[in-house]
Amino acid sequence: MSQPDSYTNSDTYSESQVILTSVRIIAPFTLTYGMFLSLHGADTPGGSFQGGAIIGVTVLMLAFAFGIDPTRKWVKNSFVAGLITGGVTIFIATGLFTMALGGNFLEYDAIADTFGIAHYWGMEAIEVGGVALIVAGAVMTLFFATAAGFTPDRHSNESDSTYSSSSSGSASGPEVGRDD
Amino acid sequence: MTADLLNDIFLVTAALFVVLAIMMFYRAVAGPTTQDRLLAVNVLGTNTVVILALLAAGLDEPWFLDIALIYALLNFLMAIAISKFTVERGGVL
Amino acid sequence: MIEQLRFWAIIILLAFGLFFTFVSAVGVIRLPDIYARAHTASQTDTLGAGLALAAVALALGWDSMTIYAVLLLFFVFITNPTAAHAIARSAAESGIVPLTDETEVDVEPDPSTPDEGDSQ
Amino acid sequence: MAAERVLVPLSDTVTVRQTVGYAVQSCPGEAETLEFHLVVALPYDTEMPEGQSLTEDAERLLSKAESWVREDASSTNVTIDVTTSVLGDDEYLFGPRDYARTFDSYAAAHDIDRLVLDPEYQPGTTAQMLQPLERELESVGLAYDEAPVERPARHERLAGDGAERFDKIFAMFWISYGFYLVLGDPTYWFDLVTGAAVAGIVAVSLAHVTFTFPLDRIGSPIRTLRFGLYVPYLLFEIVKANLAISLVILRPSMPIRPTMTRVNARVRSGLPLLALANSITLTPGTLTVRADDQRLIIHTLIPSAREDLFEGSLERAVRFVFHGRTGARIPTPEERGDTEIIRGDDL
Repeated sequence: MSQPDSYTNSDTYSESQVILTSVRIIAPFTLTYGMFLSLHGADTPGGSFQGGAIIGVTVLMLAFAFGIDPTRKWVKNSFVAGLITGGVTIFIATGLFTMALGGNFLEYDAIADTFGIAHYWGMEAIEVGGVALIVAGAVMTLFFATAAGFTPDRHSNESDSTYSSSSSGSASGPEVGRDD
Repeated sequence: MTADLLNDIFLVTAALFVVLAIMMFYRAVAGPTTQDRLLAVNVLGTNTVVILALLAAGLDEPWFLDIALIYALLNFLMAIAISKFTVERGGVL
Repeated sequence: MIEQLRFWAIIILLAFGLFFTFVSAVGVIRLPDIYARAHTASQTDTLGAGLALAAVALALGWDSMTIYAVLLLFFVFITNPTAAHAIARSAAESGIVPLTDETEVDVEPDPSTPDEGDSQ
Repeated sequence: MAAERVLVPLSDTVTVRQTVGYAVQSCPGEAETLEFHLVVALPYDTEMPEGQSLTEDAERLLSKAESWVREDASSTNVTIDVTTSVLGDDEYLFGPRDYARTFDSYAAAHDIDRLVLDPEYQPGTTAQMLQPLERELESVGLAYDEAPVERPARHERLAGDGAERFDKIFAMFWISYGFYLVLGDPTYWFDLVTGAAVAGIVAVSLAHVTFTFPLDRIGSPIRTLRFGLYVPYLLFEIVKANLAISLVILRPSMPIRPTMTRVNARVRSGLPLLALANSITLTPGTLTVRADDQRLIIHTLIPSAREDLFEGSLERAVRFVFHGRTGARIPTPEERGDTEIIRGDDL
């Protein structure tokens, strides 16, 4: 993104070809790696919190290299909001599901007892669905909300309040998941 | 026998890398420009990645490599982000 | 025998890795300006890190985690020069004038005759 | 007004047909004769190994465009006069400024009234360049008219165009899937299933971000192989130069002679430029400060590194990777006169 006022040495600021290209090459690998970590969150330490962070960071990397506005066009706001609400929904649904089976909120043993499958799968659902999606969404929304804050009149207050409420809602989400 | 010795060697090397990383603090504090500091922090970050990898080998905790990889990614992101942000105070972002 | 060979290979890789990282640290502290410092930060440091990571990969042997060490090696080799380029470019964009021979001794530069030899 | 002279720079884009159509329709009705000057600006001079095929492509495009003009103008009753020419075949055009200057001198020589620009205009190089070109045209004072074609012009686009969708998604899918299985366990069913899902997501979302250039089904694997040959060579160069610079830095007197140099590299922007710029940066003693189009600004620390740079062995190696052995046989940058030592404050 070169804006009219960003002249240096009477020359237009243009994106560096080198940075653009290396980000282009790295991005698919980091995205794959982030998703890999999220999906294996239950059996490796660190797990989906980091996986979600890497997915978010991949988008940030593209945003830094290409400029915020093209990235914002590429990653629709609704997509990011959907990421977070989807994550929270999966999270709560898993919790309620275990309650429906007669356990406590997020008591995975209930799933294991009822269906005879490993304890692992409840954890998997939380890790993948809950934590990774929420963290990735939160990283992106926080970044885009902060970026939008530099020019206050670019976005309406309405979208800003959505950002803050969804990200504050997600802040408590991972905590619960990590305790188990 | 050699395995234990090798682990010790890795730990000693990691300690020496820590000393080299601490040397970077001089440049990070002294500056004089933002880019100098950024450079020092970037080198420090690379050293941290190496230290994590060496610890992974020395302590037999291979999952440290996971963290090293994430750290390397964040280090790269930081270098790009700040170096773009210093130009026109983010106007070109 | 193989074990012995591997042991010494790891020692040598670590020693060289340490040496190059040391050179990088010295360079970042001693060199006069940002552009010159970026040289050691991007190159000697990358090689030092690469050698140390190769030692780690060798020490882990045929383990699934070795892949991570190799990936880390590749990643460092792609990103470090790019980061150094980004920093040097940012320095150039913000108008930091590099210290060159011409500015140091303050003579008129003559592009047609590149000066040869050492300055010592 | 007796005659209207229109200059249309052409390049092989998806919107070139619409641009020509707009150029014909937008002419004011009172003109009796319309003179169309269709030009193709070549980024390389014809002596370069790839220059020959570029010239042939350019001539094919020009003859197609000429027939488009006649076809579009056949409904009107004005006299049509079409002139086609290839510009820049005797020089080496680097950036938007050079193109703007070329068009300006052409316009002055032929008394052009109007310049119609293709919003996707992309002469030979892979970089999107319309916006800088507009700025340069304004600075040389040449009036232009951007054709309002259906595809909106975005200036720094994240994703490439939709051409060859399948190839790109296919390639990206397998790269991502392979990487996933390397990370995980290829014999575990869970990894196989989730890997496919993940690779699908990555392919759909990032295929057009990563592959901005059209994939070549035969060329790309060969290039990958040649790149495999290039890596050991590069490693050897890195170690050799690292030892040299270590000696310089560790010596108490530290005999460095920093200089800024400008080298016009003859590689395409995009991947080849990244390979060259990063190789230069990785080889100690030289550091890429800027890489815009083909003009590299390189900071060198010691004289021997500068001489190596001017001999252009890395550039030849990169050209070998992307153009094969014949592409590697070019004169050194110093012989071409593409090198220049610049002052520090003249960035």
